Amino acid sequence: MSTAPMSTTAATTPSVSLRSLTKTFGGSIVVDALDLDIASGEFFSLLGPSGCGKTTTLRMIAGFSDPTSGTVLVGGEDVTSTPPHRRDVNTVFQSYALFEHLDVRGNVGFGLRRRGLDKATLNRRVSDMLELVELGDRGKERPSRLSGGQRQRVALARALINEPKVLLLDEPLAALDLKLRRAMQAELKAIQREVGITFLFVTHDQDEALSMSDRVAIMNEGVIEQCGTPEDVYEHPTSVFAAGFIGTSNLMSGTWSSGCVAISPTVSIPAPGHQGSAEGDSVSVAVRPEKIWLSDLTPAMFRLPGTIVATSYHGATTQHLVSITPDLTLTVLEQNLPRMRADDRWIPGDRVEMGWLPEHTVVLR
Amino acid sequence: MTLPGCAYIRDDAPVDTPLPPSAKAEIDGDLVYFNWADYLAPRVVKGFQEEYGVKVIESNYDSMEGMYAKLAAGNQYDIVFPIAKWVVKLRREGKLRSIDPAQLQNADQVFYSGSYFNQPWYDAGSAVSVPFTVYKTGVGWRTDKVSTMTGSWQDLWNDEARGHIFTLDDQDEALAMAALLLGYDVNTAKASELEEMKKLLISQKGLLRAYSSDDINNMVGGDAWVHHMWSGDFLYLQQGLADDPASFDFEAPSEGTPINSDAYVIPANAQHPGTAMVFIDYLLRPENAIKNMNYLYYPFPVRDALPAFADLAKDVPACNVEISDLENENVFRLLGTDEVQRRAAMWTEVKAS
Amino acid sequence: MARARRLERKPMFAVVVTAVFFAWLYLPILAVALFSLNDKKSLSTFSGFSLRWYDDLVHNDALIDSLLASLKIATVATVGSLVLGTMLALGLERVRSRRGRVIGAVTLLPLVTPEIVTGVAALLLFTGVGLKLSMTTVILAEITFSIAYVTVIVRGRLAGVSLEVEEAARDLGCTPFQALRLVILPTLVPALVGAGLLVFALVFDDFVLAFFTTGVDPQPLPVRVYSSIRFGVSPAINAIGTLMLIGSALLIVAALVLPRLFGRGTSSLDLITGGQK
Amino acid sequence: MAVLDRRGAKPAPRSAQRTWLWGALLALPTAWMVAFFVFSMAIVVLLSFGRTTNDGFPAFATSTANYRALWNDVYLELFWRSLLYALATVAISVLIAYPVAYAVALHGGRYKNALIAAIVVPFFASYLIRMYAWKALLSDDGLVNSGLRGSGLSDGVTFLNTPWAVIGGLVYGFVVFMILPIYASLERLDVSLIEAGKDLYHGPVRTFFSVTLPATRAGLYGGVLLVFLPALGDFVSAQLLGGASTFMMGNLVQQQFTEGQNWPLGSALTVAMMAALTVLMVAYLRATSTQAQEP
Repeated sequence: MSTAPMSTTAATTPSVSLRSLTKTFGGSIVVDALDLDIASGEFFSLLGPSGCGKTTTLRMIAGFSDPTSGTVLVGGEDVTSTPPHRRDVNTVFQSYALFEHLDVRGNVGFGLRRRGLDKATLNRRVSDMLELVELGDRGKERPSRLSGGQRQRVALARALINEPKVLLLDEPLAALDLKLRRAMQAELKAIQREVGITFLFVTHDQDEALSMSDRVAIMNEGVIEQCGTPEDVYEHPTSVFAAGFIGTSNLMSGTWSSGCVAISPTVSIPAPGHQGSAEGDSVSVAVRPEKIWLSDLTPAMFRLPGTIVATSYHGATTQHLVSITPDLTLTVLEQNLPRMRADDRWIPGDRVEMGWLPEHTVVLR
Repeated sequence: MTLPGCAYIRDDAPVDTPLPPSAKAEIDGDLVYFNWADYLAPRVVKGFQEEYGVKVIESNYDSMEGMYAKLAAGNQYDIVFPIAKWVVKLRREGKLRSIDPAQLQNADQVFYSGSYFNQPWYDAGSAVSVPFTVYKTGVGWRTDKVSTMTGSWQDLWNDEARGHIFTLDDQDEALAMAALLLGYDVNTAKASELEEMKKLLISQKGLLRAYSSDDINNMVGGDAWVHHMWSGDFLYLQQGLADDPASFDFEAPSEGTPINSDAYVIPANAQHPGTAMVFIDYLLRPENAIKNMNYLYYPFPVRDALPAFADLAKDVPACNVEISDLENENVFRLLGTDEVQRRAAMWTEVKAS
Repeated sequence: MARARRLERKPMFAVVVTAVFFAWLYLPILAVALFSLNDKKSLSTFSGFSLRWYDDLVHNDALIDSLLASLKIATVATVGSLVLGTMLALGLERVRSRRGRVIGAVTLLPLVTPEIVTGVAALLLFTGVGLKLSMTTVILAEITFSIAYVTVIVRGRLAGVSLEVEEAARDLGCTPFQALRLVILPTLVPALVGAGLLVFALVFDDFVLAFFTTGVDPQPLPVRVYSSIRFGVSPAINAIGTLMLIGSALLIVAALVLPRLFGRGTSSLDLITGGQK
Repeated sequence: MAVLDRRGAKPAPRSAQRTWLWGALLALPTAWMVAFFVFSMAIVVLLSFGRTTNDGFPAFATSTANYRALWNDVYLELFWRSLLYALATVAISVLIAYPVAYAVALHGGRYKNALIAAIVVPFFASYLIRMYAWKALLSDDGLVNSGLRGSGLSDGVTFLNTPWAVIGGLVYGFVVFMILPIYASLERLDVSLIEAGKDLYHGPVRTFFSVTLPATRAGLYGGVLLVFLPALGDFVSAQLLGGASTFMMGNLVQQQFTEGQNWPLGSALTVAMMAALTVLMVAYLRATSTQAQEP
């Protein structure tokens, strides 16, 4: 399923390249012939549901897991058989994996001490790093006395201080509460920009992936379904899985027929941009709920009549369920704009005409 | 014969090793000492260490079989204190070194002309042993709890003391008691006699409180009113511990009593036989024998110390052991493996039932 | 924390049983301590206060030798079983093969084998291969017996240390051996202290194994005590018992307090009891 | 920079990369256990078919005489007696350990650790001396009886040399192994469960049997094992506190290795004891594992 190696725009050597990377556990394929290049300095996310193989991929890059076949290159060098301690790669673990017998400074300086750095340099770099993660005053604390967010920063600092070619982050924010997670996302992105190190970020949280990454790869059942900029993967999903996993989509299946997708005998949705399907092919179409308008329709829009069956108010938006035929109900997300008054709102039973621009119809195979 | 590597692969070839010659009585190292616990006065041992500038390294056994097993396993001790019949066994197996009395300055204290110990039953010509103590086994009782004592071993079945009778937790002693009561040899291993003795001993269990060798404390604690008992322990109880000595008495039953003796021996593989010789000589000094008697309350057959013991036992003559008492039939003799195991199996059944 | 766990009403039944239990637990110990101060050689009537049995003890070389022998046996056996037991725990925790499970089961067998069986087996083994019974054989037997305790306690702690900690060490430049030395072992220190104290106390007081495997060297203290109590105990033994009690009390207090001094959350007592994760 | 230098090194073989160290760690202790435990058990089994030579030494043979000697009413009765004593010890230990562990774990407050330490300390002071102290205390003229007589409660009770004295000694010796695992599982117990139980079941007794006991089952099972095994093999309690008819299996085994001078018979006894234990253990494990699956 995966496509040919995705070229990167950067002319430099990629930080990480995976070539036909495969991992099987007792007969089942966890990672299936993965090809991937991550450019130097990129913030790259591997996004997918649990069990999709993203963490296994990460572990193979770090060296904790041996690939069944294929190669891992870091900085252009084949490290497939290199043990973890000789790889120029560092990891921020999901559980943080801090060393409880050392204080914060001991944890952060651990990697540098392994490299035999002199004491003065080591102390200076540890202090700098603690400043960067805003833990300058906690150096003498034991990890067990820190809050979750602080522990997370220590884990980050401990990995970053080694200035690896690539930093691997295994769901590092999963253990934090929502508010702290949002704050850390911004901070992580800022730190990455400041240090310029390649980040390979593994997450199952689409918001996290979209808001932080330069590029996102959506992984499912051991293969990369789609890889691109956040905007790209959101706006132009190429598979049913990608469309469904990121955001919400109105997914409909039908038959390709003269530039349109026939959903039912009465409903046929035009998809002018689509190529590559033959007459009579089974295809799916996806339309994002927020792309569908219920008022102020423009002439360029494809239109469809329907009936509101339910509405729910979400503060910034209101979600409507609109029935087109007894078998077909679409979700529509409407911005609650300032000019809207309460009596302007749709109520169930209202007949509506909805519409969207044809380029927002995404045909999936 | 022992194959290297496993001691359990062997044949039944009889052992008949010549005895190694006697060592000179000269200090040749620290003394590795193997005895019952608390079976010499500590100050006597301490005096030896100070006088000769050597250390006494002490190990203890709690049974003769345990002692023998350790020796048989090849452990090296310089001096051991076996009961007479074990001297026979150890000598026969070549596990002992000769002891030349001429090396001992105090030899005439035990080997004087006409002494029984010049030719004891267990060691022809006293070639490998020097006598240590002698003792008899009888019955001790509480005069304030029990009024009718018959002077027979039957007193261990005294209904007046039901639930307060103790028999020594010692195979030879318990079997000897039953044998004497039935008129058998104390060393009998005849199946029919053992069967009768077993029935007799089991018949005692209804009256019996326990089998125990802690005779002194059983009496002191009030648990025992009638106790199958060693003479020395009784003396110690009465003279050394009791608030009211008159409430304790001891009898040597009329059917006869086992009279036994312990001896000093030096194992053939002793590393410091010279020190052991010096130690034996030191223990034979009458003043040391008296100190030991006053600690152990057992008579030491040391000529110039005997009057002191007679004095110690003057209130309970039954506790006194005359040297001539040793010339009787009731000594524990060495038996063959079959006989030992038959007796042991019977005793185990008595205790287990 | 403790406050939050307390239930409102104390169950009188449990409290009364506990009080009686403590009285029962300490009665013989108080008796030992009391009669060690008796001026007479009696264990039933206390006639007057005296330190003569302590004086006896100090001058009783055989008892002192036994005490020292037991201390030595316990020390060597503790070190030996800590090394072997920790190796075993680490190996078993990480080698998750069928072979690993078999080894794991076999090494736990001593825990479910009555000591008399282990003792008999050790005696037969040592005698069979012609090894002279000595302090060395006691130590060998005690180590064999103690490995399982160390393994259980250390594995308990290891289970709480995520595999990621080891990976983090590897990630930060440690060879497998360095990861073990610099990260895993230091993390295990509280468990090692707890296991060490437990094994020391068990071996120091172990009678059965020592009984079957001791030889020419000074007897381990429990064996000497046994030899003497079969035929009536000397109050010097009570003095030793009292000193042992004080010694073990200090050890336990150390086990409770030391980890706190090092600033660690869990004390080794928790590890012995398996509580408070 | 050191990292760069190491780059030139030959990479380790792939699959063995991470496991060799752990395998190596396993090797030495495994060899130790095989040499000193497995091998020694094998010798016990071999010698149980052995004999005693004329000069009194144990020797290998292929005789079943030792086992045939065991099949005898006296030994069978003794086996049941030992089992009974061990089970009684377990039962009494449970009755003591539960309330104590409960009181300490749930009502110990800040004294909890101190109380546990106070329970553990005596068990590290010589087992033999404590047993002997009981002998002195419980004798007919001992302190306990003097106290009873002095208070007029009774004119003396025969404690010593009874089955109860043996069982009491065993309980005293091993109850700590019951308290600690139960304490540990009570410690982990969520107190709100008990409170919820009190609402649900009205009354502490039903709550205990419906909530607390099932939740601490693992600790209880562990404790049962840890008390039962040493109690079954003990020979000190019966020897010091027992009477004329309280001989246990441990005494029997010890007897063969000392006075009995019959190591092969002692070995056969040991094997029989292990075999019986194995059967009991398997039955026990079956029972506890099926019970544990119930809700």
